[in-house]
Amino acid sequence: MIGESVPMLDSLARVTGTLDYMINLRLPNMLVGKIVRSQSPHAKLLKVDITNALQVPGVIAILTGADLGANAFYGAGIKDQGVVAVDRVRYVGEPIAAIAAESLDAAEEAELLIDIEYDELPAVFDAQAAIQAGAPTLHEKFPNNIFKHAKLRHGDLDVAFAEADEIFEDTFTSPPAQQASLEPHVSAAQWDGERLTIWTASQAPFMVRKTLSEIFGIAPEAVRVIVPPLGGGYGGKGHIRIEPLAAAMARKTNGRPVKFALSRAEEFVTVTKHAASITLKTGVKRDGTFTARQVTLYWNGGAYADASPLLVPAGMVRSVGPYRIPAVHVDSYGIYTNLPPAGAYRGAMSSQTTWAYESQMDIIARKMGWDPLEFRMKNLFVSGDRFATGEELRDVHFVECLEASAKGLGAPSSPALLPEGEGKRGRGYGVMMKSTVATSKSQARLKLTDDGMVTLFTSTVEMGQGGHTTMAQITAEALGVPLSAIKIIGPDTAITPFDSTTSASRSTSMMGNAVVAACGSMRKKLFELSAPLLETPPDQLRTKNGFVVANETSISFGDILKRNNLNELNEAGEYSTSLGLDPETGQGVSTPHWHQGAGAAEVKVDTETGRVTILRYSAASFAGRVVNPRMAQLQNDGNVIFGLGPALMEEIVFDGGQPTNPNLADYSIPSIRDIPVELTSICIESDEGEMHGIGEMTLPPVAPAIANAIEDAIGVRIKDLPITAEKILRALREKSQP
Amino acid sequence: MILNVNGSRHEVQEGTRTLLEVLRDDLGLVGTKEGCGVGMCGACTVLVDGRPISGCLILAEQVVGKEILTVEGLEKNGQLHPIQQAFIDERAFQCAYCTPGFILSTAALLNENPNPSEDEIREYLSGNLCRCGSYQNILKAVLRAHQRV
Amino acid sequence: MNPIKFLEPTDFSEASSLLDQYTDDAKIIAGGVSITLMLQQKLISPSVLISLGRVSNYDFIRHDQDGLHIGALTKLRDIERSDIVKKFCPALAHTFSVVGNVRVRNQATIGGNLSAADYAADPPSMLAALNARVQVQGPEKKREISLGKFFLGFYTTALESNEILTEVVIPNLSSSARAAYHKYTSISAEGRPCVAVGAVADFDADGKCLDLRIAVGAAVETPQRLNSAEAMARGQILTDELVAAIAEEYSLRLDPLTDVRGSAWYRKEMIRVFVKRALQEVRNDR
Amino acid sequence: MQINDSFVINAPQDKVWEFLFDISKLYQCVPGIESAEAMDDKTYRGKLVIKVGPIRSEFGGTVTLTEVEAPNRIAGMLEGDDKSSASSVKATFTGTLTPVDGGTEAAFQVEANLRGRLAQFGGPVITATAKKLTAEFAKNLRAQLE
Repeated sequence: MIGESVPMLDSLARVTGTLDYMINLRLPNMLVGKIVRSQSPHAKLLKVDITNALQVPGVIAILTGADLGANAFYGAGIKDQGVVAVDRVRYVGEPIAAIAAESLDAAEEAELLIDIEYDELPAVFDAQAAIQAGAPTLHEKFPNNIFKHAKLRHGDLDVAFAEADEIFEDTFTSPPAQQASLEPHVSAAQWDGERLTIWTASQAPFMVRKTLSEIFGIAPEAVRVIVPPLGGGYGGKGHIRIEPLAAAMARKTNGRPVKFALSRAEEFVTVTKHAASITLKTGVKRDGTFTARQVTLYWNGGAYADASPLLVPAGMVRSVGPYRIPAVHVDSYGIYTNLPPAGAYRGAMSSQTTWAYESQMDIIARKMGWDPLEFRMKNLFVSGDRFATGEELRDVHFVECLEASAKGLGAPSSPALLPEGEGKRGRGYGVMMKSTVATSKSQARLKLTDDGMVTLFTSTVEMGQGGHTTMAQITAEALGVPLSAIKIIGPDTAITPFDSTTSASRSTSMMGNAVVAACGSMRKKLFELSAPLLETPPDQLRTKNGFVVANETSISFGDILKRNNLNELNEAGEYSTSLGLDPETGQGVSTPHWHQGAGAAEVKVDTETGRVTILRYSAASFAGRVVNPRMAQLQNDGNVIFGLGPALMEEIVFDGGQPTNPNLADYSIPSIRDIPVELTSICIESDEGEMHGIGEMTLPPVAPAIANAIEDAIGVRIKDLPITAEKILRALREKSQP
Repeated sequence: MILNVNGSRHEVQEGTRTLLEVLRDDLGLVGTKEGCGVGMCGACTVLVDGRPISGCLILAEQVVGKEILTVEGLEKNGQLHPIQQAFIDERAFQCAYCTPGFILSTAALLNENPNPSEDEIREYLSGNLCRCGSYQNILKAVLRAHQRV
Repeated sequence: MNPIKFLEPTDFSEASSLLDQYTDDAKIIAGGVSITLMLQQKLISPSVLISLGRVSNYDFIRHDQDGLHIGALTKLRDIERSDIVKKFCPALAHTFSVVGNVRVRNQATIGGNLSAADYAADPPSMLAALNARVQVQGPEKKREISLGKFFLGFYTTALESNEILTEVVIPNLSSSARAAYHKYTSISAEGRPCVAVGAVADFDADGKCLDLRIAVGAAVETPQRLNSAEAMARGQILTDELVAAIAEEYSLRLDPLTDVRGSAWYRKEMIRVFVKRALQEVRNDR
Repeated sequence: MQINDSFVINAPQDKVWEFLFDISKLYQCVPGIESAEAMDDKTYRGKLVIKVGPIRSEFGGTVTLTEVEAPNRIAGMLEGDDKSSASSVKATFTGTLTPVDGGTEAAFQVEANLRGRLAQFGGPVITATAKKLTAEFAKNLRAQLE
């Protein structure tokens, strides 16, 4: 079963349009929710008067800051974000009130009648401007706007730099971007006395449960979180978004459910990719080895810390790169500004950091006269090396990934492949090294019934990655049942067991191992129950195709239960890791395993316009053991295509804190005509055969591989994403007129 | 107001609403999705008299008297349409939010041009966006479907 | 909120009278693309929509001694695919084939497209270069406006508040004339144009340029032609030097705008490149 | 967003200044103005209708002068909103009058923030509209003063 390209389990529903996305949810007596948002980037709220709005026929209730208790604040680590704004707004688009109405029309009419008075405060939008003396303070607890400073201290930097023959210092930037899942954020909530049910398009149902239980002061078990299949997540649904607001609104509707579905424009002010400025100072010896690297990262976290207290330290680890460097110091700053909150964006933080370190690799290689590919090969980590956190690296395959992607490009393009017009061709490479969640837990529960059917209860969210199909395949193999006997239930926190989150490509590994453990227990139980029936000791039994098999005889799982007068068997499995780094030195163990990926690009640049065409792209990720080859290929391809967005086109443009392109006409995401003329991707497997997630690995190398290929083609270096035609042309002009 | 959808007549409430709203809210045909609301993403693609149209950009009042086909109308006698089968066979989706739109666009394409080249497919489908990036397999699915249709 | 009245007149003069009657409260809806967008975004709140959906006989494409006639209600997709248009001027068919996506082209009409006067559109610059004119219907009379005088600014045309565009007329091209349309998208291939260039040139038997018309759009508020630059070509062989000089003139003289698709600086550069490429195409196509 | 513009009127600086501070006269010149009244010598309230193609917005709001240096310079701020499109504008501005050959040059710099639904029109449309209104204002002013 593992290693087979079975179609997604619910393929039929997916091609007939019958999959039950959140957006389709209808409940009896359901009300429509509408969020009233701040037009000011930073202001005291002098007045939020809902008197007239409440008179609109069809309006049932309106939620404002006045309804909130002292616990109505949330955030991962720093609880700074109100369910709606209380007294003060800090970004354009921040929820100030919410309306529950019989119809959207009524809600929209009421929205216009809410009287909001602002007392404007000075605002700051750039992270580095926000930490200057005299910049407006967003949260009194953090007067300099730095809410998180993650540090890594490894080796003596001064000594190591002194040993270098050349020192390179470059700054690379990434703008805010949007995850832009085609399905927006949708949440519905309903109260029954002190019990809350919330249906939500979230990647982290148990995080939602915990947060809501804290906000409303009820037991976690009093909160039921149900997550249907998602129309894409990409990190945008990885943390708490509109669930608290939906729940607080529903508390005012006398038990009627309220559903909030965001518009596309609202998506752009709900979560963004961290804008980042990353400075790398790297010491290199003439022999092509590194002596030292100092990394300074400024993450624009937006107005609320959101997931950043977790992501800023992750970004620290993910900023060093997959190369042997004796001394490494990193300072990673999470900074408040008056922009919408930032969160994970597929390949969280690595999309920004890989852009920086892989761009600098080529700058160094070119300056010092090495071939960029050989320079990488020479320095890439191999198993047994130690990372800057001090942890030993195992199952390391960067070299294979890079080799495979370089090889995948093949011989240089034949002229027949080249579109007409002026252009120069070049090739470039990128490698990325990413940690996953250090401390997390997955639990799985299996139920076997006497008809031989197996139900897997899992809180892994199916968001298009094929998570449920993967778990079914793992179950089929680990338990020895046909795929057709397996049903997947979840996530529903009332019936499916705990899982930390479906993100950071952790599920195949973490939940996969929990499923394997549950299957192990189930098999053990089946062997015990069937040993007397088969007259064979348990340790000589095996399972196959829904049967327990002895040498000569066999018995079906269903019959084992029946013969033992059992209706069902329930077994659970768990897998967890508890790792971490010292907060002062960044030393310790940062991840249960490393995400490894590489990419190679061949581009053509039109030197008159600066327009880049990706002729070929070849990507490789380390998968350990591939569960479903074609789904893995889809994830790898999808990452490359997704990665073309931040590389070439995606940027939310703000003017005075107001996004000016919050729509898919002015904010472009890659279309079928933007993808490489030839795109190949492969998964590298290893003998150790550990299953790894591959949801992000081939994304972060895309932007630097393209930038490196551009320099190869036309000799200009772009350091600011996205790499637009205009920036390339400008750089060409600057180069020709020094 | 009467709309002809998937071969049957439906009486719907008068009023200025988009076809997408009426299909989803009144007729419960939720296979058609809203993605962008500005005609860019194609998640709301429906066929009006055989031609692909953005359901979010057209008013229901404008399509009175026309034949509307949504993804729900593709199956015949419980059998998947060959394009739907080709999308499964080629694994041409991930989150699948865009899939009904792609399938309907493909149906219109193959109707207009039963033997499209890869470039023609790219051109025709370029107004349907897939954020998961399943485009390569979608191309394969269309090529496979045209052999079957 | 009061429901919007949806009126469906059966001819243009009735539609125009209704428009006259309701003035600012009414909007004309042809294909409906831009009006639905504005309604959805709540930028307009008319009390009446005057649909042209029941106006018949205005989705025609016909060629006669005056030139090519395209009824205002003709879908862009039908123009793109029309053999008459392809034969009349392949570049014109091409222009319509690159508008938005196939769904928009199936819905949008030429009349609606031009009346919306969106600066980031494709047809206006090609049609302006082709010296097209539009016929419009008022409550009492019809009149004709040359496309060069039709676009007044962002989303603003020379149509009176009670007038409706009914037909586009494109004068005949001599058999030696060549046309080209260049759309440049700077971000995604799917985007709207950063720069749009329509070019038409006629040549004598020796290859000398008899007449040149170039309209630049999308980078500027309304499609722009430059007499000074066009005159440079008259009686001349379009050498690379002359092509470059004309392109330079357009780049120098036009005052482009800045938006997400490019800065004014970049657009000046792209105007030079795409005027050049369009000119090379018409020259080489000869 | 920055909007800067200037124009020249063939009239002496004092006369221009006086005219601009007489709200009943000024009222005649501002294109699209529907009402205007002085609350005190520093604060004015008014309503302005702006049309861009099919879109009609009606902004009501106040202008507050923070600096008045007759007859050379004013500075102030402006706040207004258009209820029907849930949009608002906030701006600070300075205006100067400078004697030039043959008259007076009026120049202004505005730093404006447009918020809400109308903001999606973006810079080019808004600056072009501002320029058009300015040109019309200048034309009207000239008709009155020259």
